[in-house]
Formats: sequence, C-alpha cells, structure tokens
Amino acid sequence: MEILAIIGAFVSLAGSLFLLLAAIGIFRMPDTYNRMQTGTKATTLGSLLFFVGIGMANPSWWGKLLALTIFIFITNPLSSHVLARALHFIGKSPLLKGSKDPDVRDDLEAVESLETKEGDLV
Amino acid sequence: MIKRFIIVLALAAIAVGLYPLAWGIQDAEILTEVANEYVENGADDLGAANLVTSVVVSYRGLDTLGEITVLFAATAGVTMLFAARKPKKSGQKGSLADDSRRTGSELLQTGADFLFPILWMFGMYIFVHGHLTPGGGFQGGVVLASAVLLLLFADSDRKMGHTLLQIAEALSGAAYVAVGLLGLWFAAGFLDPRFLAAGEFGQLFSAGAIPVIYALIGIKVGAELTGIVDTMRRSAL
Amino acid sequence: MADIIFNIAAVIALAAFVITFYRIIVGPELGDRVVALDAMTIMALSGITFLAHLLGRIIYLDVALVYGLISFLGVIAVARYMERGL
Amino acid sequence: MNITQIVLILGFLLSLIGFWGLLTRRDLFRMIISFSLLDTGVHMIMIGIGYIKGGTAPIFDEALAVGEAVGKVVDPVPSALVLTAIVIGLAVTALMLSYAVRVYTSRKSLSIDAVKELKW
Amino acid sequence: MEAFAYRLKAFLVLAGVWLILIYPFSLQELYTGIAISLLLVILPLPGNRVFAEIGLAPKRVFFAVVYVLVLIIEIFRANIDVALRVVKPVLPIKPGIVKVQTRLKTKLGRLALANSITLTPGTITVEIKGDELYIHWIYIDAEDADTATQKIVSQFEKYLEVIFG
Amino acid sequence: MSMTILIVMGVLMLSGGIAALYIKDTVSAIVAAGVVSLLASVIFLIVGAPDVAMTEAAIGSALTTVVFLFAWSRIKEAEKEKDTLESDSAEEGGE
Repeated sequence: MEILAIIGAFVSLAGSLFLLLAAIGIFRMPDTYNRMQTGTKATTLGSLLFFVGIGMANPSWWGKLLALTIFIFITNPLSSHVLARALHFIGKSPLLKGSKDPDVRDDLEAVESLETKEGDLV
Repeated sequence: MIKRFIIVLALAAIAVGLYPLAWGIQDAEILTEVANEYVENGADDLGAANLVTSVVVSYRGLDTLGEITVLFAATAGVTMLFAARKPKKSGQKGSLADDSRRTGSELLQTGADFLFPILWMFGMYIFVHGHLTPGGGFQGGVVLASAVLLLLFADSDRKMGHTLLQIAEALSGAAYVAVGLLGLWFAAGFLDPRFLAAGEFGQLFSAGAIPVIYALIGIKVGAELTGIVDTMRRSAL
Repeated sequence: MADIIFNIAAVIALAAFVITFYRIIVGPELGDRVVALDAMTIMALSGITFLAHLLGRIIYLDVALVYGLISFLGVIAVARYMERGL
Repeated sequence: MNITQIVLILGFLLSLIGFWGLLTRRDLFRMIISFSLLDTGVHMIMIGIGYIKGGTAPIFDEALAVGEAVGKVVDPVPSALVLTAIVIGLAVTALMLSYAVRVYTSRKSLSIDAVKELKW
Repeated sequence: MEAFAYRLKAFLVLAGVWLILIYPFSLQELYTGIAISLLLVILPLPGNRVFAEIGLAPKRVFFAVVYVLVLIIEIFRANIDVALRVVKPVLPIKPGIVKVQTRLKTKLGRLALANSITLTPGTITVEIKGDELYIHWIYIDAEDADTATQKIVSQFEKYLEVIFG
Repeated sequence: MSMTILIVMGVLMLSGGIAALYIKDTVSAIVAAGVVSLLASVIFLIVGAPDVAMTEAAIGSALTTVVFLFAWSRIKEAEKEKDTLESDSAEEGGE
C-alpha cells in the first residue's frame, strides 16, 4: 500500500510539473492562440496525472476521479474550441507580427473570408 | 477630492472598528451551545449524515422556505423589469433583435446535446445525495439550470417553454409546502422529516423525508434560476 | 515519504496557479484573461483533489466535479459573449 | 497567525475593497460588481467565525464517526446561513442588474449621476 | 423502433455515468440510478437523439479501446512537444490557420475528432464547416490541404469512422 | 500546508478584487470578479465548509458571471440601437 502511495506521489509530481509547464506557456507565449495551445494540452495531461496519483494513494476514490477525468476530457477541448472560434470571429490574426509567409497567407484567405469581421465589441 | 478623503476616513473608521474583532481572535476550541446540540444529537435525531443539510432542511426549515420565497420574488421582479419593454419586431428600423445573434458552432451544439442529459443526471445526483455529501438542493438546482444554459449558449435562437418552467416551479413549491404539512400532521412539526422511516444511517434511503424535500427545493431553484437567465436572454431591447 | 512528495507537487501546482494568475491581472485583452481562467480552474481542480487527500475526505471530490462544470460554463459564456451569441 | 484570524482578515479586507468600490465608482455596473465582492467578504467572515481548531466538514462518513464528532467538526449553522445567503445574493444581483439595464435604456447612461430623482 | 434504440443507448450511457459517480456500489443507489436514468430517457429532452450514434457492436468497442490508447499516446507526445517549445529561450513557433478535410458525417464523431485534434501536438480546432476543419497550428509544416490532412486528421479518422459509424 | 494554500489564495483573491474594480474593460472586470468567487470557494473548502464551497463555485462564480454577461450584452445592444438611431436623426442626438 505504501509503495503504491509513493508511486502515486511521483505521478502527481509529474502532473504538477505539466501544470507548471502550462503556466509558463501561458506566461511566455506571444499571443492568445498560442497561449491557448499550451494552456489546453498541458493542463489536461497535468490534471489527468494528478488525479491518477491521488487515486493511487487512495484506491477507493477511483469512481469520482474517473468521472472528473472523463468530464475534463470532454469539456476542456470544447471550451478551447469555442474560445478560439470567438477570437477568430473578432478578427484576431493568428500570425506573428514579423512573419508574413505567403504560403500561409494563401490558406488563411479562405479562413478570413469565412466571417465578416466586426471586432468592436471587446 | 474632499469626497474621496471622507470616503477614506469612513473606511478607516470601519477598519479600526473591526480591528479588535480580527486581531485578538484565536481558533475556537469548542462549539457554541446550539451547534454543540446539533452536532451531538443531529445524527441520531434526523439520521442525516450531513449536518448542514439537517440545519438547512429541518432545524431552520422555515428560513429556507422564506429564502425560496425571496428567490421567487426576485424572479418576478426581474421578469417585470424586463417584460415592461415589448421586444421590437425584427426588421424594424434600429432594432438589433435576436436575429443578429450568432449561433454557436456545430461542435458546441453537439457537445451541449450530449452533455445535457448527463448534467441533469449529475444535478439529480447532487440533490438526491444532499444528506450524504456536500451537495444539496441549491447546488443541484444550479447544475440543472446550467445544463439548460449550455443549450441556450449553443443555440441562441432556442425557444424555451416558460409554461413548463412555471408548472415545474409551482408544482415543486406546492409539494414542498405539502411535505411540510405532512410533517406537521404525522411528526412533531412543520417541515419535520421524520414521518418517513429513518432507514440505515449513511445509506441513500435514510434521513426520513430530507432527500425528498431537498429534491423539491432543487427543482424549484433550478426552474427559478433558469427563468431569471432566460428572461435576461430573451428580452431584446 | 509519500506525503512529502505530494506536498512538493502541491507547491509546484500552487506556483503554476500564481503564474497563471498574472495573466488574469495584466493580460492585455479579454481573451488572454479567459484562457488564463480556463487553465487556472483546471489547476484548482488538482488543488482541490490534493486538499481532499490532505484532509482525508472523499466528499470534497464532489466539490471538484461541480467546480469543473462551472469553469466550462464560465469560459463558454465569455466566449459566446465575444462572438455576440449571448 | 491561525486560520480563523486569516480568514477573518481576508473577509474584512474583501469587504473593505467592496465598500471602496461601492463608494468611489460612478458606473452602475462597477457598483454592482463591488456589491458582489462585499457579499463574498461578508460570507467569508461568517464562515471564519464558525471555524473550530483542526475542524473538518460536519459530514459523517468513513472518515468521521458519529460518536466522536464533537471537537472535530466546524459549526454547521454559519454554513447553512451562508448557503442560503449566496442564493439570495444571486437573486439580488440579478434584480440590480435588470434595474441597471432599465436605467441605461431610459437615461442612455450607466453613470449613477444620471439618476437624480432620489438625490438630496 | 429507432426511438427505442437511441433511448436504450442513452439509458445505458446515463446508467454507466451514475455507476461511476457512486463508486462503492449499493443496491439502493442502483435502484435510484435506474429510476433517474429512465426518467431522463422517457422525458422528451432535447439532446437524446445524439446518442443514436453510439454503437455497441464488439468491433466498435474494440476500436474505441484502441482509439483511447492512441489518444493517450498522442496526448503525451503533445505535452512533450509543448514542453520543448516552452522552455526554449527563443520560442520556436510559426503559427497560422490551415484547412483540412474530414470524411466524418456523424455528429459525435466530428466532436470527438475536433477534441482529439485539440489535444494533440500543436493544433486547435478553430472552426468546422461542412467537410472542412480550420485548424490553428503552432508550427506550420505543410501548407497544402492534403499534407495537412494527412498529418493531423487521418490518424484519428480511421478509428472514429468505425466507432461512430 | 493548508495554511500556505490559504494565505496564497487569499492574497490572490484580494488582488483579484482590486483588479475587478480598476480594470478598464468591463467584461474583464466581470471575469476578475468571477475569479474572486472561485478563489473564495477554495478558501471555504479549506476552512471545512464544502457545502458553501460548492454553492459559491456554482452560484457565486458561474451563474453570477453569466447573469452579468447577459445584462452587459443587453446594454451593448441598446448602445448599438442608440447609435443607429442617432446617426439616422443627426439633429437630435441624445446626451
């Protein structure tokens, strides 16, 4: 039992490192889309590992932790998608300031004609 | 400038007045007399594992009844304040009625459809287990309301049947009072849950009528909060 | 032994929480704040499960479930406001 | 420093922030936000008063047996009061917000200075 | 008949979630869960029809298990990718939005595809219109739609096509 | 340990409260107020009131934010309407 708890503690430690990674990503990335990239992925895995670790230390808690994990796996990417769509709608460009790759622009034009841009609400 | 000075002065006075309250205090070692009574006898008395639930539903049940009345009054007030304005017909000059709202993405709609029954079941889980876990009628009602909200977010043109809401609200309110009266007739007093068998402590079917009362509160709170939010959504100015 | 490592993990998660909170305060736009809010609530979920472990009460996990639902709903509300769907 | 003290101080400070916003902001929306902060602060004070040293939640399960609860659990009464107070807080906030929207549609401004009827 | 089928599937899903929520099983909880699930299935709730796309054939279940494993491996890869990007002094990013094709028609399948794309290395689903997904990519490798589709979508599509029919 | 978490959460909560008053953008202020509620709910959990924590998370944070956002979008719509009306009849602009 003790061994399992120690393994769980290390798994939780790994999870918290991923959470820290997400935080650093949100801190460092230059624009909102990229912040979202690190924010979504790293927090999902980090919390998954954290829950697995807690579940190893307390084996009778598996049910609720599993429910939490499933719930996070459905909702977290979905909220990221909705947020990305909203950002795109209000006209945030996904490109960095310096880079103007012509090839990238080609594919973007299809997207940018997708919706009219009226980004004055925010 | 002098106004701001007076404000700072007033806040400083409040802070100085509160200072001894916060500073000298230590962690209490013993409960107050009333709380001690509840903690010592609450579990044997009512059979509910969650003492907060015992207090909310039974010991201070009348408070909760009044509180639900306040909630109802607030819902009525919000409806009145918004419904005084007739929504303009779309197409009229200068109106930005519902038709200019953007519908949610297809994925959000699918996700909302998929999550809706699960969230309702989760809400029911919360208010049925009100006497065993930290949940309860208010939290469960909010979860029900937020499931409906998710549908409204996904599709902003969705029409909601307010008749159904009102029926649910009225029925659960009436049933709440009826259960209270049953307590008056078959047990010690109004809202006394002991007219049903106490059951085995810690199981789902225990604590007399507390799960029933909390479920009714949950349905009522859910209907009222849904009503508030949907009124604020529908009223195109 | 296990408790020490769990505490270290919790401290790291707390540090992540604080770093993310920076974006809520200064984040130049609404979108950044909402991204930070989303990440922060997931971190808080981990924190709540840790608290449940620390205090030894399984019942606190119910709070975590409601908390997760709530973070989802809040983010979607703000996003839908941004794209004028509310 | 102990937990009761910290929670009480946090509650007081949050209430003071709410008061400050309520008195200095002129925008109705900010005033309502300040009010909800004040609300949270008051709830925190009430919960802090009910705390018992080393207390845990007053819910019996495997981790907390019925007989030995006294001295281990926090006061359930403030919890119950705050529980209902939060719900009422939401209802009051919604009412204030609909009032603010009405003020905006009739006065075309969200500033509190636009509401002159009750001024003296 | 069809209505009965999707109601049965919805019932099974709801009962499963209930059983997960109340993990230390007891008979009373089971009865309550069945009652609540039946109530939710019988009521004319808006979303129940979505559950019709869930399949219970053995092949589908097998593919679902494989798909979950693949997804978890991809999530680990994504996080290592994020880690490598975040800790470098100069951020190695070249973001942009690309368009990819999907063959999936079922609603749940598309939702699962979009969620998987969001969880895998460097991509977020921004918009879905008809057969086309618009994806924010943190480091654009391939500009044309076919290569991008190959890189991002195909690995999940082949499982999801079977799982959600 | 719980003391540390309590103090950190409290400091963050207070700074969130101040931010809610002084951020220019109103919707950002609403989000900040929601964050205050979320942190308050963690604090309630630490002091042994999970019922209150659940209620605060569900109502204080989510529904309050949603209600604020609905009201704010109604005001935004009214503003739009006012602008279009004003530009239509330029001689009689409001305010």
